[in-house]
Amino acid sequence: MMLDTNILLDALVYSNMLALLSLSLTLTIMTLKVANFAHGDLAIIGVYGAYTFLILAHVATYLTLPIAFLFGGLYALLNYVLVYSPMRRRGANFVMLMIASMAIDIATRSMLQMYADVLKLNFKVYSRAFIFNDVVFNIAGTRVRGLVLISTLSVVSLLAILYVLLMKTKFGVAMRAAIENPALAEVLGINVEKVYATSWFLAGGFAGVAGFFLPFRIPTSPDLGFIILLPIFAASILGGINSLSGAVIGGYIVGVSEILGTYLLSQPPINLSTAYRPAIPFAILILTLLLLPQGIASLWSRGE
Amino acid sequence: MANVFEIDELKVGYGKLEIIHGVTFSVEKNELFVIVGPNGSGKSTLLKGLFGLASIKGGKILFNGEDITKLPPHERSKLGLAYHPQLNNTFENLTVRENILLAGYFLDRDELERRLENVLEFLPEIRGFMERKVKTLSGGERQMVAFAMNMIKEPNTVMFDEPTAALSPKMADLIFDRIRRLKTEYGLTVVLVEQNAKKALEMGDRAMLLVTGSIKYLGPAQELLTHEDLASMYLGLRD
Amino acid sequence: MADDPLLRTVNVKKHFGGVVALDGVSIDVEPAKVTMLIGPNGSGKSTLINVIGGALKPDGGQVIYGGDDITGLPPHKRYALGIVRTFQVPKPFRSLSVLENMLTASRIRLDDSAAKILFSSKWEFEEKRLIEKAFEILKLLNIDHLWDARSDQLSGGQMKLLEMGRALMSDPKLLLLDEPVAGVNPTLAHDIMSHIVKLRDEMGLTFLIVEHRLDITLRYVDKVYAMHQGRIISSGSPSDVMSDPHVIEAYLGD
Amino acid sequence: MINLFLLMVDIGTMYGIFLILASSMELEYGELGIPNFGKVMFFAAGAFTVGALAVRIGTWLAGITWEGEFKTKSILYSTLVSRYFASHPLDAIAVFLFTLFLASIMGAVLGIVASYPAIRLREDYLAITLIAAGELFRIFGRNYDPLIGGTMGVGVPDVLAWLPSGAKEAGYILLSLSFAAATWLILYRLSTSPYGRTLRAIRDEELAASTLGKDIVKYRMRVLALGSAMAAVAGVIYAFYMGSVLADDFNPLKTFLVVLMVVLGGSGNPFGTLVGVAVYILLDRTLAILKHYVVLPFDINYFAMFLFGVLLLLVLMYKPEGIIPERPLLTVRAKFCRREDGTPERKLCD
Repeated sequence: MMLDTNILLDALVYSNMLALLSLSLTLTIMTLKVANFAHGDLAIIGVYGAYTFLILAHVATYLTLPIAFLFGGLYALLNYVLVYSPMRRRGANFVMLMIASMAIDIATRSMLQMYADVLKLNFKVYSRAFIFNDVVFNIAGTRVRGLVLISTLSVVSLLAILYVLLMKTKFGVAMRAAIENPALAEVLGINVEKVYATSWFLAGGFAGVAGFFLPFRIPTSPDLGFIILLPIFAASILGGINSLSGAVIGGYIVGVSEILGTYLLSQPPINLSTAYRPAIPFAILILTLLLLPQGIASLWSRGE
Repeated sequence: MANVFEIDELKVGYGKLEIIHGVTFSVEKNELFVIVGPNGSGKSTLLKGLFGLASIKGGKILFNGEDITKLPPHERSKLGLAYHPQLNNTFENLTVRENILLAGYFLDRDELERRLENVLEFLPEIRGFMERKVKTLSGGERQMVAFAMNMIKEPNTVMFDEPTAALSPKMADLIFDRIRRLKTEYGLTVVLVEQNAKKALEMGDRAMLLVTGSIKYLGPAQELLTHEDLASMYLGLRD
Repeated sequence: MADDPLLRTVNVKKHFGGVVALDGVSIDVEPAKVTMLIGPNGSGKSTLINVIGGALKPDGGQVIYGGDDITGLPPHKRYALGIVRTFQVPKPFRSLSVLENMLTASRIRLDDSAAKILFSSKWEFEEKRLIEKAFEILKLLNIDHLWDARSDQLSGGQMKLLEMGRALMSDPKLLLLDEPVAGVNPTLAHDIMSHIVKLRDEMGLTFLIVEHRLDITLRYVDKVYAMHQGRIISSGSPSDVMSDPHVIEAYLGD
Repeated sequence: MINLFLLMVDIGTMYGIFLILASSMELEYGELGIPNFGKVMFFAAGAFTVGALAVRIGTWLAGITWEGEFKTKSILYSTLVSRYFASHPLDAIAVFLFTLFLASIMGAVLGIVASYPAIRLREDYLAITLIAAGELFRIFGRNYDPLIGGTMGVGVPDVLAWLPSGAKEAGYILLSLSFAAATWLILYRLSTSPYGRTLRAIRDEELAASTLGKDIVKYRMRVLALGSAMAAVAGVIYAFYMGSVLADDFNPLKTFLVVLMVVLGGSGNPFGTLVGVAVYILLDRTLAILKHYVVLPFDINYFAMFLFGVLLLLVLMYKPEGIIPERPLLTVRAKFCRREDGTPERKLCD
């Protein structure tokens, strides 16, 4: 059973994406207090945004990364402003919000499917199962795949930006305050709605960036957003569902286990079909729920 | 002397529950107005009503001559009215500095720094734990943080809801001392709801005794303090 | 004091974060007596009721009921032993009518299995009997005219009465009442307290009551525990406790 | 004319199948407040049971020896078995009843097993667990060929082959609607009984219900078991009606549609479920007919799904109580709360 470097690097790339996705899911859960079952779709919205731009502008692929951020962010913002926020103001309970997210998932995926049809019709391009071609960077004599480099850089810089925003800026303090105690924040004159909407924009943007990396690894289609939902949730729940740092760590644990586990199980003597891959995040999810329902974040925050 | 508060037949409650059944009173400028009463008499609800956090079922609130009955809390805050809640008055996961910063959210940096200096002069104890998260602080320290959060807004009127509840006597004395100085040194108007009736009445100008949502006494604080039936009235033993 | 206490708490401790809510509380609740817990806000009374009712797990100490340690039992198992509680903020089943709220509490379990409902009509006869019983209790509490109203349309005071009715409907042995007469008008409040005394005398029910309306309740109770800052500071007959300087101090401040 | 007849058959049968599914969802979500986001898994459990067993048992009963792979030959053998059933109605009925029995047990067990890890936790944990379990179940069906023929699907013999054509189609409507009626009556009976009252009590105030002696975990488990068994029954009828089982047919979209029907019709009211299913089927068929007359730059099926997604959002936002809102329930008092002339009276009668 040999692990070659490519598999390890693929695990890194996949985990980078998952970390961004579970982090952003956690951010939305912290504001809405309920799980968003349309979160995976934000990634796909991002990647279709970038892909469209690529078709129109013919620029270097990596230059469309900000487009993915923007599309994911704006769509998440729309979700929050048009659906979740008004529903909550009307007194919807959290099960209803959860059902709403399921409806958004269906509407989003079918919208993407329609869009894929339009794209194909008008530009004669692959609009489903499309891939992005990677470039190879040469850094000090070492050849590094762009995906490995850029996805890692994106995670590091986005985490740094989020950290600085939350910890070092006035707005970030207001954000943490509004998440912890919205009533008190309101009394202090903080516009809690604006703060939450911003969180959703950021979360959607992060998901969009994660989505941007998808077509480098696997053919990407509108329904992929639903398929990646399970590992995202497994990572977020493993992280403690209300902990940003837990979500990032959960993302790496689930990502690495999923890639390496699938690889190892597909080798002799087990020879299991790689189609069973979702079983790994599922097993992590079940074990977390049974053994540590508060997630790994409870391990280090308990002492405080 | 001008009145800060003119309350007319105010009814306050939550949802279907009416807890304050029509009270009429006024609070004078630069006065320390004490509200006492047995548990469950509606003192906290009355304060919340005055700040816009409980629903007004009837009546009118004039604040410095302006009708604020329907104003949301942060608008009242802009008029110089501050409210010190009994519970959940700080953000536990934020540091003390961040808590105070939030209270002065709309101030520019220089103004905030200037005011922070003033506040720290008034509450020097806080200097020792500015960078700690509130959840690591004791009850008394938390009350001081909440106190500071109100002072950063440089209000003209402060309403305290049982600021000394569950504090050690020494800590309670400290808080009482600062409340007194708000009035004497800074010329603020203070409305104080207290369960520690003796202490509060000793330093108060006028007092109100609230029993099950209605006023049972309104007048000089000292008089209520020396009222022979205070104990029984306060415990709610008299109807 | 001849009887063993029906319920006792032994050195119960509970803290929330850094705040100590119960600091080693031991009380005895005698059978067929009305015991009352008093104390200023935040003294830990409701926390103690929550620990005894099973809604909160204590950090230390034990809850003993009829000689057995019930500290770890979930609420529905305490119900099976005869312990039923009401809530400070009423929790009616809001989409159900007043009558159905009452029926839900019954100890005769018609809701035990789906099969029993589907394959037999026997429950309908039982249900009629329960309805009659429910009406008796509703009459007692003066809310029988509201039997068909959705429970979330009641006033706050009426919700309190409904909670009380639900508790009585369950034929409890020990009733934990969290502020049973708060928000109830004085005449009715006195009626309720008289009924409590009557239930104590005629049915031998045991009550543990938390209440602020001392003006109304004190004269009806057998024993009082006064709490302050998570500790019991005084106990005994109502008049003893109310004249205890510690208690007056705790209420008025030092 | 034949066309219209087949359309009616299809509408009638699908109404029955969806009514069973929606009734189970109404029991779980409308009454108890837990939306079963894995509904399709239990529907699939029924269909997979039929797919895996019907043709095998059929060949055994008919004394046909199987040659070749299950995956490639199931369609052929199901045709042969259908031919055998045409002359052996009792065998056909036995196969139907046996798979039905087994499937409902499968559904109930699966309902308990799949929900066990999250049954004590908040509803969103349960939802993701059930969604994920459903997806894995589908993936298993698609990849493990001996079960239901993998990506090829499996043929299902026609258990009504012994009826003349015409009567056979009517037979499927009858079968579907009678099971639907039975399921709905179970739902209605439970809903308007102390059992349903307790479910609503748990939904409204969990802690208070627990204080009044209700074992919440037990009720959740039992209702999920019952609801899942109902869904499995729907799966059995669906499989026999379709004549084949294909794993990818059992995707989460089905769950969504069932949620849509319940919320649209009015959750908490069994009559709402009746209406919700009808409205969905009518909308769906109208869109299917429109397909032939409208030209769009995209597949109209996606457009239909998009509309259904938006419709559910609009209902949740602007009419969350649905078409027929929940009413305070009537248990036994409905029976003795009538005046002499039979009109209901708003007071309790003796």
